[in-house]
Amino acid sequence: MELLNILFVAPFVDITSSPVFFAEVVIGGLMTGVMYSLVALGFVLIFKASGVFNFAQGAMVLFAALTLVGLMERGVPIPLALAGTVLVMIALAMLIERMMLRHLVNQEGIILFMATIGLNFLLEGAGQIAWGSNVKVLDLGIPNQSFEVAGILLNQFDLFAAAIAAVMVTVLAVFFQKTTIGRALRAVADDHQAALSVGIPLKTIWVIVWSVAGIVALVAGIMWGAKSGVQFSLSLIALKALPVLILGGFTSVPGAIIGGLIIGVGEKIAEIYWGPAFGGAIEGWFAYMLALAFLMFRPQGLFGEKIIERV
Amino acid sequence: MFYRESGQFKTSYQKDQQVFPIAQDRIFIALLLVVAFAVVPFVADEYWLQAVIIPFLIFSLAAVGLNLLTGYAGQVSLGTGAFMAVGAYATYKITTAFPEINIVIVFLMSGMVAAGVGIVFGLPSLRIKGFYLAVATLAAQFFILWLFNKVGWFFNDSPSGTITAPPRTLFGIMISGPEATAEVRYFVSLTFLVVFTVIAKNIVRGRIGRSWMAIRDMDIAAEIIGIQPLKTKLMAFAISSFYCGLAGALSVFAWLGGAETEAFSIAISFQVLFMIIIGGLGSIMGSIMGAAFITLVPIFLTNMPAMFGIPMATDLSKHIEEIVFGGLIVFLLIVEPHGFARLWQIGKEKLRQWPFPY
Amino acid sequence: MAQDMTKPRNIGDVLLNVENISIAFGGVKALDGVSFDVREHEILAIIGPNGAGKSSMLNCINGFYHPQDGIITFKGTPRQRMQTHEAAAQGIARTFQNIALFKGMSTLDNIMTGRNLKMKKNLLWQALYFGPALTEELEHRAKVEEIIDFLEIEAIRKTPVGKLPYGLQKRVELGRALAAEPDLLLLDEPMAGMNHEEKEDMCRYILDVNDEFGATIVLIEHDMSVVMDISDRVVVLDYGRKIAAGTPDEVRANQDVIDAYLGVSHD
Amino acid sequence: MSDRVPDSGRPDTFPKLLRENARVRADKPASREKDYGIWLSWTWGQVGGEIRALACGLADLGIGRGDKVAICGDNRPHLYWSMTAVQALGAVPVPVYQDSVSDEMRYIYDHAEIKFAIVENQEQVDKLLEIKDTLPHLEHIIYRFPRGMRNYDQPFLDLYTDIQDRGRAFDAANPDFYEAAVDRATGSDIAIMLYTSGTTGRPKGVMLSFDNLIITGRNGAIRENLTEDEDMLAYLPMAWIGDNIFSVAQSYVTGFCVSCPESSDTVLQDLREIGPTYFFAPPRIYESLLTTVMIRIEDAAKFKQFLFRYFMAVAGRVGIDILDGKTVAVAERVRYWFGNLLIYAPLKNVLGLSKVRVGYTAGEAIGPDIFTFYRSLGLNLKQMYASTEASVFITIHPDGDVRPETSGTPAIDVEVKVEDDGEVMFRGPGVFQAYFKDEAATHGTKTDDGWVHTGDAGYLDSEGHLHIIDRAKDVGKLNDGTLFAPKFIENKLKFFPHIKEAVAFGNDRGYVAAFINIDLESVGNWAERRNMAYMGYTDLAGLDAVYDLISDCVAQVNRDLAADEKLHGSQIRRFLILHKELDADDGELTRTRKVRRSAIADKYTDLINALYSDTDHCAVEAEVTFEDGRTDIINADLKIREAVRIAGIQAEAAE
Amino acid sequence: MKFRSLILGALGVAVGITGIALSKAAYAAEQFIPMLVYRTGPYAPSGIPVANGFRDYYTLVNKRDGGINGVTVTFEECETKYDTKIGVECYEKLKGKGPTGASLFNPYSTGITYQLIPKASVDKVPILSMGYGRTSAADGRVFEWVFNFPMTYWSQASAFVKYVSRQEGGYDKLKGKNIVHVYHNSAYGKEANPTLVALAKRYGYKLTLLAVDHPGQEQKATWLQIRRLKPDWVFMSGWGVMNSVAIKEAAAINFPMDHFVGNWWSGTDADVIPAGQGSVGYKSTTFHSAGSGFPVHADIIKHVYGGDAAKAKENNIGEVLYNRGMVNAMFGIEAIRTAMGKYGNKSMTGEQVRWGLENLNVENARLQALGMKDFTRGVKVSCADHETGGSLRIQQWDGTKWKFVSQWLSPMRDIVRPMIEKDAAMFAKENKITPRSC
Repeated sequence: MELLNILFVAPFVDITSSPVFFAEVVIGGLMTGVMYSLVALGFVLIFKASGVFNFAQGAMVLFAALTLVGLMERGVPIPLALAGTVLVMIALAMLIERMMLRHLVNQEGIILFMATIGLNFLLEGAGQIAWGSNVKVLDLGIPNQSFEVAGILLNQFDLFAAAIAAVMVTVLAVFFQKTTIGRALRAVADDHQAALSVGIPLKTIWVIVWSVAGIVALVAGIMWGAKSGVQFSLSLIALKALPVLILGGFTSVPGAIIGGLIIGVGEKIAEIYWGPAFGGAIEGWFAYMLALAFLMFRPQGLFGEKIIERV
Repeated sequence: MFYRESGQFKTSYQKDQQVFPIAQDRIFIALLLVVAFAVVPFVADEYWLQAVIIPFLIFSLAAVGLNLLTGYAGQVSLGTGAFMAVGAYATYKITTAFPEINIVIVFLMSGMVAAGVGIVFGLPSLRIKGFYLAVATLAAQFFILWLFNKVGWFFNDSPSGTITAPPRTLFGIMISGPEATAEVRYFVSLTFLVVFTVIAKNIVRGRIGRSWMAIRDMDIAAEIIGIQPLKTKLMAFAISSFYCGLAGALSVFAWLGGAETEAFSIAISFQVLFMIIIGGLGSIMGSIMGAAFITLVPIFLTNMPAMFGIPMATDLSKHIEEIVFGGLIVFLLIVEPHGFARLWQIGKEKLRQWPFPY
Repeated sequence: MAQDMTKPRNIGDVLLNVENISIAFGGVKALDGVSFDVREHEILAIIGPNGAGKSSMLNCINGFYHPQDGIITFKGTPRQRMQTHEAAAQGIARTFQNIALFKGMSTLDNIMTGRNLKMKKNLLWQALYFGPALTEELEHRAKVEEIIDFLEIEAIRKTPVGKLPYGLQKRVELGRALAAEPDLLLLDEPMAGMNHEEKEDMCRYILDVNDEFGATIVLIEHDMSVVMDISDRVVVLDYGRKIAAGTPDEVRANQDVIDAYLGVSHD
Repeated sequence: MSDRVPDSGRPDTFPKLLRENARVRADKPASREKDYGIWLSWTWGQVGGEIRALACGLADLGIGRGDKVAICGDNRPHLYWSMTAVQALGAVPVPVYQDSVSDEMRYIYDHAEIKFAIVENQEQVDKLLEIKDTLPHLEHIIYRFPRGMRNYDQPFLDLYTDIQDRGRAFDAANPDFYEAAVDRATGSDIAIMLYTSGTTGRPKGVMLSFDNLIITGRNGAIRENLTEDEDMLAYLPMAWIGDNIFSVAQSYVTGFCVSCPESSDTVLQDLREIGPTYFFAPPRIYESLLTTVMIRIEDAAKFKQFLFRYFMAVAGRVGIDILDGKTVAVAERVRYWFGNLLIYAPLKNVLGLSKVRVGYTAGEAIGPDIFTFYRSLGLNLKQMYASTEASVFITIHPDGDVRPETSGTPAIDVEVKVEDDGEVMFRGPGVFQAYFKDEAATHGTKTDDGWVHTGDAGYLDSEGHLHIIDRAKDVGKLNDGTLFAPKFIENKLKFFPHIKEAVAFGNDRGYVAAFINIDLESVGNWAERRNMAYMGYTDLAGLDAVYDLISDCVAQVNRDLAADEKLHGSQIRRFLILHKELDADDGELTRTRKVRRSAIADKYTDLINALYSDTDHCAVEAEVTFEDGRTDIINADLKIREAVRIAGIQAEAAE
Repeated sequence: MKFRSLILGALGVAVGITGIALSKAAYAAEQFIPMLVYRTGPYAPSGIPVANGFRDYYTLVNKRDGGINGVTVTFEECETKYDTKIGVECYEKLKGKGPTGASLFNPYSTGITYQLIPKASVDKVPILSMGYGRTSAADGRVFEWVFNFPMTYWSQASAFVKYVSRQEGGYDKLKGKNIVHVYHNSAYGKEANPTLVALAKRYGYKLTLLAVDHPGQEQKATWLQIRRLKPDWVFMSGWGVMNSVAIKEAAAINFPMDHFVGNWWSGTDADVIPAGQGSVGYKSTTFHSAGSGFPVHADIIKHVYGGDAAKAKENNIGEVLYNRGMVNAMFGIEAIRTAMGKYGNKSMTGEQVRWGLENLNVENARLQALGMKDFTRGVKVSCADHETGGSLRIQQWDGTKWKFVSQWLSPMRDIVRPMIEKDAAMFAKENKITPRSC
């Protein structure tokens, strides 16, 4: 009885008793979700265009952020540092294509996945050699101020992050829908042959996709790095994106966004209202359980392409 | 080159279906076992046994287990760490609750517990496939570790939540706890590995292994010839988890001596997955070679600067190690995407055809 | 082959009865009230132009599709829904239009999987690979070797099937279906993509299977000329409906069939 | 030497030897056959039972003493058993080449008055059914494999195993029948009748007695120290005398096991698996093995090629001496040891020859290069001089004194002499009884005191080694009186891997000219390596580059001939490359793939005339058979080349 | 860029290595001290200053004093990445080095410490887990080879409660107060829980335990809960990135920073700097001073860095964790010195060092001699008590540096010690150890 109460009654009583706080929880969840989405986006881009589950996305986030902060520490002004980092990420994409992807064309997904694990080690090592392992401060000049609107506490930084994410998604959506390259990228996801007919070599497409993913990684790195300082732990945020991916589907940009928001809100609500019943810190597995529950109904993810079986 | 197969012919299916149909291979394996059992423990010092070889053996066992699931049955799992944890915590619970039960039996019982947990977390595999399933198994990974971290019953309410391997004996010899010598723990790990590798090989070359591979290669066709997908997949999850559970139990009792849940983190799940990919999916031998690569190469790389007397800052050498290791992985995959098992196979074929190229 | 044809077959009772089967996908009727029966030891061909619903029919028979309407009676037991593996357990085996072999496994292992249903030894024995499990394995290996011998694929016994040419893969697939010792063998375009010589070989195998294994065969073919020679009876489908049925000669003379084939291009 | 009677205690017929083997080595394997993926084995005990059952079944069917029973099919234990079963009944087995066309087959069945046929499969049955109506003697056909036979309901067709079942029942009813039948036969009875393919005329039925086969087999076994532990792969036609000695007589005499390959396509694979210790192959097999070795080595990595060349050079220097047990410098021995580790042993292993203790070759001359290649690897390869009429062995290379250019010394109990006209004659225990139904030919071949004409020209050297030059009747003279030995020249040409067949002309002509058949595999490979495009044999044969290639070979032959005192005048002046491969099906080769000179001369008169004119090309029309069975007439314009010739004395000076 | 740091790294080590090489030639006797460090991985920002503190102090001892009583200190770093398994490998690798094996291990990871505790007694190598590791190891009767002076987590927690009571104006004021413990969800983070729970019972404050999973980059739910709970005090047992994120989140919900107290692993420069101004007022416990204004620092700059203060700064001199590494190194060296007092001035074995640790008595006079007067407090170890009656202070971040804001606070031994003995007894029972009598 007691158990049923804390599982099925108390949380709802709790929610209804303080709707303002619940709104805060939801908003907090959305803010967190946006941050997850940023990371998940990078995975989706690469998976969509090259079928690679890029384990090194986390390392790319770290690498990009380290490069940016490293440049800034050496007195490079922010805009220049940003531009420089973007160039570095593009160079990295070219390097990855030339040294790795080109040699692994037509391999199975799991092999490519493994190769990105190698890449992950490489990037982690190289990033730290170049920029050191110490924590670095990334000050974007966005104040970490909070203010209340109708009793709901909002944080400037979080709002800023949400705005950035929204911009990113819009830009990417436009990029995919309106530009030739974008359309080619979508084509390549469906069929490599079709992509060739668009007239863009596969190799170029890979470079572009990895570059874009690198830039997305940079943005994610900036946002997360601003919160915690730029340090090795940034590479671990990739894990946070995984449930978002299964929920949203590996191939859907909107899926990554919606998935991120659902996971963000879901895990906050679970942790705050149900966490005490379980003894807390249930966020970690709850996100996965949530995603798993979704998968049971849609095995290809929320926005994934439907898997058709035939014989 | 060293193969003299001429005159080795099979007069029965039993001989034809041997694991090593070629006599030279049998001799090689026999020699390997002799070296492993009779030479290594007397040659290797404690550091090698304790820090290098025992973990290699234990990870080999886990990799064999995961390969059964992923390489043979085609179900990608990232829950290995959790299943190992189940084995470890189950062993701890059982042996502290019933100290009189022979520790080997406790190990096997813990494997069964892990198998049961594996079945539960294998259920989604009926609907979910590929990377989606891989990520879904992470739910097991996080949930199980959270459970072991959170619920005091699992670690006998020790304040820090760690479990410690109590001293246990087998045939009057201390095989776990601080008093157990590295040699004994090596023997225990090695014996488990050898026995269960043989068993794994037997399973995969029989009906069950074939139904796994059928499900892996084309699940619809498999079902149409009468293989029940759910039963087959769950069997794979169960057996795989049994192996992982056993490896987990050994890693606490024969290697680390104690552990907190962090010892079975997602990093371990990934690591074991790396082993089987690098080693070769769908190959028992490959699992062991992959485990060797992933556990031994970093240690080798770490010790390399010192070996050559090159002074190098600790962090720098670690970073270089990471770069080299990552580079090696990419390189190996480019050279042979199907891992060491395939390389081994090709190399063996070359030797068999020597001096001809084909 | 002529010799084979002259022999009257020992055709028995009705083995499979398909009654009024209908199935639709997203509003499109793939099968619309199709009925026919298959007798023991006969070779029944289902022919029709592309998209006539032939594969859907096979899929219904072996439980891969669940017809929305109609009853399938196999060995006297009527059923509406069943899982494919249950159909297999009842003695229905099949091959596929697009080869569905287990590409990572050898020819031998592929055919051995066909005998899975007949193998009973449990995990424990398997783990030991000893005693009953070993005996069982060897017994079935011997059976499979007979099939390998029958299909003349000795040379590729240990080759992974993914590396085999198309025609051989088709033969291995037939072998896998045969290994189950089915009462009813469904062949989905067994001769698709083959050259003339390969087609003749395949015809010979099909006749031999029917003859030596006593299996009842339902086969689908797109090209009617090939099957006319080897079938006892032919069912013709067009746009999901049965437009004719009977002996090859009857069907050949049927005006609807001629129209259907003339009216529909072979694409 | 038919008067040599074996020790009375010893079994003197195969059925009796079988009985002894089934008793003495009941559990030792006697027969093996690759089937259903494994080597099915039968012990002597089992074989005894199988044969007994079959014999009884045949008896029940009505086979009696003196009946002729045809046996036809690939090498299968069951067919070997049927020979012994037939012999047990006092009947005579007549093995027939399995690839005979129906015409050849009809002649033999008719001539030998075959009453029963035991054949392998549907294919053979079909062939017989086709001609059955013309064979009044043929009563019954027994087939081994039921595959595809389900709908054959002719009453005279029976399944082998059914006959055995019948035999078992018969045996149960008449338990003493079999033993009595076996006891009734003696060594002097006719054991087998073999039809020699013959390079000219119709085949002749050579009748051999048990004594012929058993004594010859035993003598051979004694000479080579054969034991019951040998392994032998029976892959040569059962209708050939060699197979009857190696796979039957010697197996029965010593008790070793005979293995039958899965099919004729898998012989090389099966050879590798079995790893025979006692091995016979005609030169062309050694040749083609060597050719594949060379081709495959060419594709190997540079390092392996280097190793191969280096160690083959070592082997060339000392390999044969080491094999013959001569003294060799320690350094060379060490090198040879490494060579053995790295190259020789693996090579032999891959070829399936690593366990060979005694390897024979015969039938025609083997290229000295090929011969020394194998011997230098440590393979104890020997030539012998053999004939059906001698039950194989006439001369054999003795251990430790192997000379490639000779055919060795006479076999045990065999006497050899050379007639004044140069023809080689022999006498011994294996000398045949007579030709079946051909008194005249028998007398023409065998003298009253047992000497047999071989029809070969040759001489014995001072150390008793026999040298064979050519068929006696083929040795001719050019118009200027120069000695012309066509086969000698052809063999020299054929020693080049690029040349598969050659036919030399010159008898009663002004000079020597030759037809050449290139080796499609070897030359094709050579061409591919040079990125030369060609479509099929005819196209390849016409390429100028190929002509250049062959021209070099011919020049080399001429160089060799120039060094010979007697033959330097018979150098090849003109040659052409034939547009098609010579084929037994077209009557250009015998079934044993010997050149049918006269048939070729008839068929290609135009070409021969062109060779002896001064034209440099010649149009030819020929029927070709494509793989799918269609035939077509192709027109080819063959080029004719002048060959480089070397003046005899200059050549000697140069060398 | 990469190249430059390569050279820098190589140079940095060359300093240490050449030092050893030279001294090897000069002195026969050596004392080997292994170093388990983590200069890479997620916890590198904490690991680097600790490792540098150790390294510089050992170097100082060699350069300034010519070793310990003439015996050169040799040391070798082994990178653990804060990974337990690699830590064990490092232990196995280093335990036998040097003429007499490893003197003592400073694992610098609670996880690794747990692994090493059972091994230490077998291998006869003492472990000094200064302010971390297994709390009950303070019971020297059971844990003969493990030392965790000057203070354990449990003592720390009790001292924190004592601090809160002082701030609130007495123990009686604790009743009804709301205290939250935000902890790293690991063995380490959970250590304080039993003490806080026990004290909650005694003083009647309301305790909420909030776990944060490794690595702790995302704590929104935790701080939303705190926002709702509006606790009077937040105590944090964090580590690595978790600390800076927590401080930032606390600032974001406008939590009063001076009521947010980190434990001594949650109060280093790397934790507060990323949060910028938001971290001003944040407090943490400590048992030594921050800053580089002590004579010993001057010695290090002089002897180790050749007077290059900037370079010393680059190597974290004066940072909280640097100083902790230094203090830790000092206690180790003094223990070896103590052992030499009994066994002579030569290389000490692990067993001898253990005796030295157990009989270690660093008094203020000695600290002054070492240039560490008022830098930390002395310790006096005994056979039964491996924790000693150490005490801690609270420091506060003012935006640029750490300042003490309390006097030395002693733990509530009356509560903590029985708990320690109980846990140790349980361990002894489980592992069949008969406690020594002291």
